[in-house]
Amino acid sequence: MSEFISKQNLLTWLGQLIGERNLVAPTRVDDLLLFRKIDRVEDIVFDFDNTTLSPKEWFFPSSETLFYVDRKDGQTELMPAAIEKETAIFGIRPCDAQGMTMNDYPFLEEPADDLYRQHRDITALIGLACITACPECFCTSMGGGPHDTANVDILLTEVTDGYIVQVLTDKGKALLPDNLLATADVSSPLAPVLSEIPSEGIAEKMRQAFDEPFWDRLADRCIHCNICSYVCPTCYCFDVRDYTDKERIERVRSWESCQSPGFTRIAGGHDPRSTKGSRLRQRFSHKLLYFPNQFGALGCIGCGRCVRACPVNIDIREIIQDVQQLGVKSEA
Amino acid sequence: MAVEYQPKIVGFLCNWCSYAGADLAGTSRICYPSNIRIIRVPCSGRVDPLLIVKSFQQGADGVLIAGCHPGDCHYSEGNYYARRRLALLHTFLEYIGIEEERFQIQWVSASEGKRWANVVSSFTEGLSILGPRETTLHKETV
Amino acid sequence: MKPENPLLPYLSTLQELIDLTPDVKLFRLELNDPDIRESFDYKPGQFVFVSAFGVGESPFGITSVAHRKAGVDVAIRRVGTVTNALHQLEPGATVGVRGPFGNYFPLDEYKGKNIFIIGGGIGFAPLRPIITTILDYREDYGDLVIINGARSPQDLVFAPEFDTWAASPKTKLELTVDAGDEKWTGRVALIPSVVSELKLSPQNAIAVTCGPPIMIHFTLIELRKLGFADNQIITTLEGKMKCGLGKCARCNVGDKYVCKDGPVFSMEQISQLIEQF
Amino acid sequence: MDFSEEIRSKAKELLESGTVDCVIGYERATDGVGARPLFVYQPNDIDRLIFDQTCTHNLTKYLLNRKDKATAIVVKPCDSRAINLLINESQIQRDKVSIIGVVCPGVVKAGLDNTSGELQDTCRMCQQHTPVLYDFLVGELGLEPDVPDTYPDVTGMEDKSAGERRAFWEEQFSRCIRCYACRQVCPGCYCLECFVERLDPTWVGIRIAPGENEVWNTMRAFHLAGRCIDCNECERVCPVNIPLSLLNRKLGKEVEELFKFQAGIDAETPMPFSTFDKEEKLGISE
Repeated sequence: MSEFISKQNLLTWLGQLIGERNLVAPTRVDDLLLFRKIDRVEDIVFDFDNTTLSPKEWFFPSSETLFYVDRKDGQTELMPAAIEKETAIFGIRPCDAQGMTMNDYPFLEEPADDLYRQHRDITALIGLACITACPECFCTSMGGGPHDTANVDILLTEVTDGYIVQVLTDKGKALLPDNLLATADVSSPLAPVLSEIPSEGIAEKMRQAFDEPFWDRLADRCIHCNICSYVCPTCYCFDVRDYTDKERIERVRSWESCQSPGFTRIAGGHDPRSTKGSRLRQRFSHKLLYFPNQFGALGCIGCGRCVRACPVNIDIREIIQDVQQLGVKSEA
Repeated sequence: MAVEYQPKIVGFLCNWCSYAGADLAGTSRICYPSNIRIIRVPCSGRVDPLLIVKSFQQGADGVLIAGCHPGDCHYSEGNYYARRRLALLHTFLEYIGIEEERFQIQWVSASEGKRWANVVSSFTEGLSILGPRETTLHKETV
Repeated sequence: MKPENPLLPYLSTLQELIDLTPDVKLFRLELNDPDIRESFDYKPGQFVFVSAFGVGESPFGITSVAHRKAGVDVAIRRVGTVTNALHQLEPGATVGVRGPFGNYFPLDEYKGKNIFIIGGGIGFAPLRPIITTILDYREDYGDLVIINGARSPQDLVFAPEFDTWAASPKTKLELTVDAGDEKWTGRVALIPSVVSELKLSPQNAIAVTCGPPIMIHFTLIELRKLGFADNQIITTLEGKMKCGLGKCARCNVGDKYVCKDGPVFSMEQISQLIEQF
Repeated sequence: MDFSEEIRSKAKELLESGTVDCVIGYERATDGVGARPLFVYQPNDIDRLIFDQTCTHNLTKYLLNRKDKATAIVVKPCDSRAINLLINESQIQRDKVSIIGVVCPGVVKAGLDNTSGELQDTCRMCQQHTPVLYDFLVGELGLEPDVPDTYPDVTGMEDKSAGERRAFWEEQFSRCIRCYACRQVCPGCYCLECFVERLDPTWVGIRIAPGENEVWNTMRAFHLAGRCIDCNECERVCPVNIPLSLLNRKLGKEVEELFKFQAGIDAETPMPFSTFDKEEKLGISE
């Protein structure tokens, strides 16, 4: 027996959520599918593979004010930015939820990033288990799975006429009224089977491959745009700069990418990562070598967005395979 | 009572002709609307389209570029280059929805104080009729 | 009270502004809040971010020592937008200070040892706290050799203190410039060649170096030639950084962050880094 | 259409004779359907080369990374115009490049295979099926397309009111995530320091927000006025599907009308903004 919510009750519940907090869910914007604040339940898309951009912008916005500086009568005052009201994200996939947990490692490591922590605290995750998968999905190779319950507050799995409900945390319990639930004798559908990527032992292989010309050859093709970093749920680099408008000053942080040319250029002009190959290697080393060294987990969750969005088919799955092979070749 | 709408105009004036023309209007005590904020540039050819796009982004209701009449450029050719660039920019701005009335290119010589006053007067009047820019963009400054 | 948000600076007042060279000024800063000021502790080698509000903030090595309880000093060279804006400030101006960040020179471990301080240009600034500390507790340390180099005589930082340093017991000050001028009677040589010429002895010694990457590179070569082991050579690294907390993910060299794991590294640690700095 | 064999034999000849040390072409992408750029340095990689109607990338951008090196490159007609542009603007040297031109009936939409025949929108408006310059031609010289209306998309936009256009573009620009892929992929974008990244003065703030996005998108397009060769790469790579070609093509259309100029048709005609005609009025009264 499983807890069950009918499609009708789900809509009722989501409607209630809109009234009491921000509800963020996948919705169509032209031909894109994006997590947006929802005003009407009808705008929510339930049947999808995954969104064009990851939900990370709801925790780590593409741009956000850190604080304001007010100057009045020669007095300067700092005013930290305030965070909006409570939020529930509906429709997050298990892989993306895992991505948010990955971001917790750097952002919540003490001293924690205050704004990120606030976003995290006020946001509940209502996950949707994957019934189908994209050709680019490989979450099962990165420690996750299409029905993974580990990183969400509630997980819904679609079955005939409704969803199996798994309430996983207190946050989730507080969100979902019991009267909308029923018990039903339904079993969870099988998770889609994904192709396996040989991620086992990749960190050590990345270390061995560090000085290989492989990276320069890969960088031949790379155009060094920031797409991969910006669609990625676990890329978290940022830039910080001030804005001035007459008396009002604010400090803003925005997404930034290790692929952009001036990313590591220091005052005076020295750039330790001036070659294209070294920049490309940085992205994959960070995910597959440095992140595991620092936090004990791979920094990629296999959502496949970068694979889909890369204009020149730089494919992390292929890179993992190739790097594993590079190791084999050099041992031979 | 609502305050009467006053369009904000940014003017880029070439140092040699139009700025002197505007100066003449002043010394001749010719009255014209004070809606324009004048920025003196060495030549109309110096006006990077970026300055104009940036002016609109920061909330200008209209942008006016004024330079020497063709043939009279202090640097011989600057305004010929400007003419090409700005004529194209004019069409382009209109295409992205900045009404054509909001952007003007005028040739005003150092002796044309009266003409300068007329240019600003009619530009301001046109913008007043057009009303504020309809935009959802936040006005953000750097 | 410490602000909860580590990205929020402490409001501070620029007490004094001293010209060190034509493009380097010493900023003497005091934190505005008396409680924070009291508890604000830092060690030689650590750095702070200084904000010019409206322009931005940049990291600078602290050049003062906490035990003298005279605020926070940073030496800032005018090279970019933030440093330009800071240079234009007048005493009394309000700036932001965030920090202190990073690790520090383990001076306790240097006690009883001979210390060689080798700094080039503005890179000399973060080494000054070591000198001040040694001179304030002179008996705790062995010989001190200071090599301060710059492009030209007027670019040598901390000139007003040279006499004090040179007059201290067991202390030698070596100044060198890449190119002299009509008044310069001192050394005209690159820092690595001064290191080699002085034949610094690795016996019971620590060499600390900071400066432009190319200077550090060749200084290390000379020190190794003189027999210094990698754990006797200490340097501080630079990296573009935005947070100081290992979060903005910019200043990494391999899996180490200059801001968090550094900026002080021994040559032994550096040689284990996977990436070139 | 499949010219893979012809491309391979030409690449083999050029590499083995030492004429070039790299051939930039296409290989099959990891989805098994599309294409991706390939750099061939060794003869044993030649068999990876393909050319069919999935080969959408404009490879000429890569020539900017190989200015001093003898390089062979596979180009479609639109791509070939970029080579003229880069020679005209003194960015590359003609004698360093061996151009393998391909007669192109158009490329298929993303995700479709070579046999689908469903062309990208931009290819349906294309005027040119034969490269404008080449050293070697693959495919038969044949009839050029007869497209009666070159700019149906642009005139469609022009017919809207200013208010409608404003609303449309603001909505489009608001989606921009400022990944700069449009710039990175464009052969005409080669400034050492892009205005968007300048700090002093800061023209565009780092905030990824509508105002900044509008300055970026407007100026990106305008910097390509009279220079865009209409390969549609910017629009293809945009991860949030902003119709960037609709901006570039408007400028292309106006430049044609005002200055009788088309970018990259040859490498000699002065660029429209580097010259002028004293007598032209361009709609500005005197």
